Amino acid sequence: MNKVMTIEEAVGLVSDGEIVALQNMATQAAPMALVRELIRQEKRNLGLVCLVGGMAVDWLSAAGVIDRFIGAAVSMEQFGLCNQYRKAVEGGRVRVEELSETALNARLGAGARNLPFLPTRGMLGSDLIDINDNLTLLQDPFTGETVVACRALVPDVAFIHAHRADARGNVQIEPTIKWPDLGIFPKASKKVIVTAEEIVDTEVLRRNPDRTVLPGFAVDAVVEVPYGAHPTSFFPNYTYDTAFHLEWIKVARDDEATQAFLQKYVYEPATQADYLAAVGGAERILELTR
Amino acid sequence: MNKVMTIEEAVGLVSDGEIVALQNMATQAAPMALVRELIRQEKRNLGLVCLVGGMAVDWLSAAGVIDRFIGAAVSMEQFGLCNQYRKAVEGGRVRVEELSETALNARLGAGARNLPFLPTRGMLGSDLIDINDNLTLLQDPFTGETVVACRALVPDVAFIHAHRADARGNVQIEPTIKWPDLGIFPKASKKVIVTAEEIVDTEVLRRNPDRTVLPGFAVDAVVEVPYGAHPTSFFPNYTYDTAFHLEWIKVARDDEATQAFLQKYVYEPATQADYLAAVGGAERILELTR
Amino acid sequence: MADYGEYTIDELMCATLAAQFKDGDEVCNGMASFIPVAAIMLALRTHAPELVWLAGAAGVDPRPDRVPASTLESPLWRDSVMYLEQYGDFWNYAQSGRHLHTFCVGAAQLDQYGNANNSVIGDDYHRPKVRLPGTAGLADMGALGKNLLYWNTNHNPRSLVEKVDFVSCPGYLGGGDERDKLGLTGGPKLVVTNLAVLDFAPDSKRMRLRSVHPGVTVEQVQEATGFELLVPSSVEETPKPTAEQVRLLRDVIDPDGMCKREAGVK
Amino acid sequence: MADYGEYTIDELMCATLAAQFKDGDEVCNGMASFIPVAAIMLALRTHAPELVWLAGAAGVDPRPDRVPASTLESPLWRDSVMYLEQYGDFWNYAQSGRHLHTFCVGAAQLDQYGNANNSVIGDDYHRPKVRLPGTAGLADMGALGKNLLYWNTNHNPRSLVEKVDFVSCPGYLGGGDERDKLGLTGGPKLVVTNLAVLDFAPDSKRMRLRSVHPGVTVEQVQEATGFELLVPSSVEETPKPTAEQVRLLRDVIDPDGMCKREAGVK
Repeated sequence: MNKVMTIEEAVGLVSDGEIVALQNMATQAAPMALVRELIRQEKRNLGLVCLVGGMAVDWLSAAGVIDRFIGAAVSMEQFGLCNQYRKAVEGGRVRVEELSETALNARLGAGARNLPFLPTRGMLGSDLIDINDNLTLLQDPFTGETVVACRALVPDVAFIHAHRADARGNVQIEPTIKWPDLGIFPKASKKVIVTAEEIVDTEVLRRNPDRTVLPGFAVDAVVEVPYGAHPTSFFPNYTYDTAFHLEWIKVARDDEATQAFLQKYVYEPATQADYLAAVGGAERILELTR
Repeated sequence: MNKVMTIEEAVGLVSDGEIVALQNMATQAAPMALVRELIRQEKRNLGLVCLVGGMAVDWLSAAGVIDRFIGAAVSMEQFGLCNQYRKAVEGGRVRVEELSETALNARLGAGARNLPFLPTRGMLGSDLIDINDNLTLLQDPFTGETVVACRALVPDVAFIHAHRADARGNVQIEPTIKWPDLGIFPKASKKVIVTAEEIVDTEVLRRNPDRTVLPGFAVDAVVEVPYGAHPTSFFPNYTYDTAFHLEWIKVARDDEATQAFLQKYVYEPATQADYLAAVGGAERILELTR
Repeated sequence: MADYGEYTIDELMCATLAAQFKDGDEVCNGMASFIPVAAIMLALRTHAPELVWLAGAAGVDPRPDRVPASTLESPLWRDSVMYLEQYGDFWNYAQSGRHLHTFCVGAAQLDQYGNANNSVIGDDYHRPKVRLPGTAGLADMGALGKNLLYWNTNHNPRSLVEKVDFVSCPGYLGGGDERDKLGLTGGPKLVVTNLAVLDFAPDSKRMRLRSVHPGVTVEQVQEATGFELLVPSSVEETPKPTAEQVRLLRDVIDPDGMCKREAGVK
Repeated sequence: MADYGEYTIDELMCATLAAQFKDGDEVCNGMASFIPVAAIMLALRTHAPELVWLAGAAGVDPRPDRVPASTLESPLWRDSVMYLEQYGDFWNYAQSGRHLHTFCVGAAQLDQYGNANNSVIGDDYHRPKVRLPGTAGLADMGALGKNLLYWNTNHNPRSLVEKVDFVSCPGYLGGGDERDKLGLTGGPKLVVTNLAVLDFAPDSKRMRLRSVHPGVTVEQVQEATGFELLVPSSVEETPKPTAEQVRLLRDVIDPDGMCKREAGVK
């Protein structure tokens, strides 16, 4: 089954109100082309699941796409906090379900394995349990010890960016550091949408089956998007765009400047080529791939 | 820290009565040199954990090393049942805790993560739950659904065979099919003993960090044992020894023949070289590596 | 020229199982499962080219050149597009509820309500008359909403019994809605033996004759079964494998005759 | 020739943290953790060559040529001997109870009983005055029996508070045996700031001054703290970094001055 789609078609699989599990870290490996398309299609009331969210969370907050965040942290690391996200939370427009990393893993692990809950010993003693209906204390039936039961979370769709995929949805990554979300986000989600730096023939994947991280049967859409993680890093192909992050950090303090930024980089560029031209074209790309 | 030991020293870390988690499948990837050393050192009352056990279970039963088996199945696949194990169970000398694969994974997953239990939906409706004190029905605190709580299992030691390791205990496997036990046995166990086809300099491992499956800090002993999985297969290096399996199947029907077999292949060969000579030397090895 | 109009029982069983796989289904095989493996390879070459095969629960979409000497060893997963790890990959997908809905399974004993036993023969679990291999993944598959296709190359009153000595894998338990009451979905759908194809009656969940293989009578099937079968007023004949299916099985898929050996065809 | 007898506050903090790592310990760093990363790199080059470093919880035993611009991006895990996956590898090892006993952590607010807040400033969690980054792995580390080493480059009454607005990570809760009663082991052991080193009194679990940095008085520390510190009768001076430590930090480990930037050293 051919799962290759345009990015418009792939993001068209997402409905308002759904929960999107987004691969990303502070400045790493975010499927930013899919994030921009969510904004362009004016999705509303989405929930967003991240282990650690970066610029994507800021953009989706600024554009009014998300109304809830489920995850462990939001930050752009050395570039600072995500101010549009902060403002949205402080203004009550985005509600936060803050989970420790083991608790998020437990909620998603239960979702992946069709279990109603999984336990963790994390978070005991914190204030995070009482305020969260998806967590409850439970006595171990064998020893009576207390654990935190974490209710299964099944996101409607996972967004993944990868190095290569074939048309059937088999997905490979290069032998580099493992993106933290890849181990559980796609397994827990009902649908999986993948952007890949390149779409290749299945024969290419068969040469290195150990590098395949998602089987085609568990993937619903594949879109070829070179530099699809820009401005986040995607090693070994390219690093994060420092100048672009600094530009965003600056404009994100001001709502008007923020909307102008989104206009320039998200709404106006009709294609990935247009977007790459807007962020500096070949010259910028060469800098990031050095 | 240098973790390289002789096989005598490594198996000396195991005490009578302990639980050994043994990597193996019907005819795959068993650390057979460690198994032979357990027999040579006349260990007693060991518990054995396998997902699917093969010839090793038969030998350890015949030699009186184990008195309990925890796992999902025992078979030598196309070569037939493990008759010495069968006889030991039928005679009450080996007690079986039979678990479905998800239940074994849950018990070991809980052990690995220091959780008192993990749930599964597997096994519901079977007779396996009532007869097992390590399993109990539990109501999900959110929905009231019934799951099977599986008590944490922490084996005392895991036995692993791998393609290469360094002296610090970092362990690599070649990009081949993933041995089913590698994902959880060593993580759940208190100690990890690894035999490797070769011990290499750490620099060799750094060239392909994606092939490293166990970090040195989680490994206690490393022993270099070429062909250490014979007569089971260890791809891509060598296949299973069909003639040797057929020989065992034949002798295992008879207790006297069994003891003579163990004498010849286990007790007498003092070194791995002696063992390889006993099973047919270079000629046999070349056949298996074709 | 070979006559592909003649067929052997393993070929009929392969063709019957293959017909159960729909294009796009995800299927996997366990160890010592030559007939299911050949059935998968046959379906891939005929009506289900997009069948997703998780060979030995480990290699995705492999291309072995033939049925190998083991269905859980290396030649099986040649040219795989991915290697699945059992703990983190295979059992996640198998448990998800979204994947792997159909399993071909074997059992030492299967009873009139489709309960299966691969654990022990005898009354005392801890001192059995015969220790069988063990439940492996069967106790999971029977509880996780899967459709189970049982296959049995030796249809006789010891393998098809009124009541299993031990339930390694729940079928319909005592029949009727007993399985439903436990909240279990899926369950045994079909039993393909060397004599007949059987299924389960919708209400009572008792095993029911669906078709007899060419040359086999209803009486012969009943005689070889350890309990009274439900027999509909008209019992069809199991379709023979086509000449093309026989050619593929004999010349391409299983030239070494692993399935014949498994089925006891000399 | 450079004078390595002079040192900056980041260098003192690095040396102080480095001294907490014993040879053979397993340690990891999180994001934006330049001082802990430099401390690990310093320990590896001095007293703890067998320290096991899980860089960014992802790369095992890496050899970055210097402290990079990010402590959670690629140059950090150069030459790693293994790549850890967070779900299946890192958190398994971190939860096991057998590994990773010590963590360097930062917090927006830390209170007199070592409770930490990285979640919200303000009374209403869902309409906070300030939304902080979030607990990340901190709520786990605080509950999983780890020894926590807090570091703080800006010791002031807003970061060291009497009571945190929200407990993102349990310290000793209300003090005394409150933590023990929950069955929690480990907990905050040390707080290394730009002014002093602090620990927790054995019985009350209140934060206690352990040493003041050279040139800092006890009064200055108390004034910069949002609650009353326990002050022993004699307070030692924090050892200065040695000339060799300063040389290593300045010329080898952090030539780009990432730690200085983090500590606000111009």
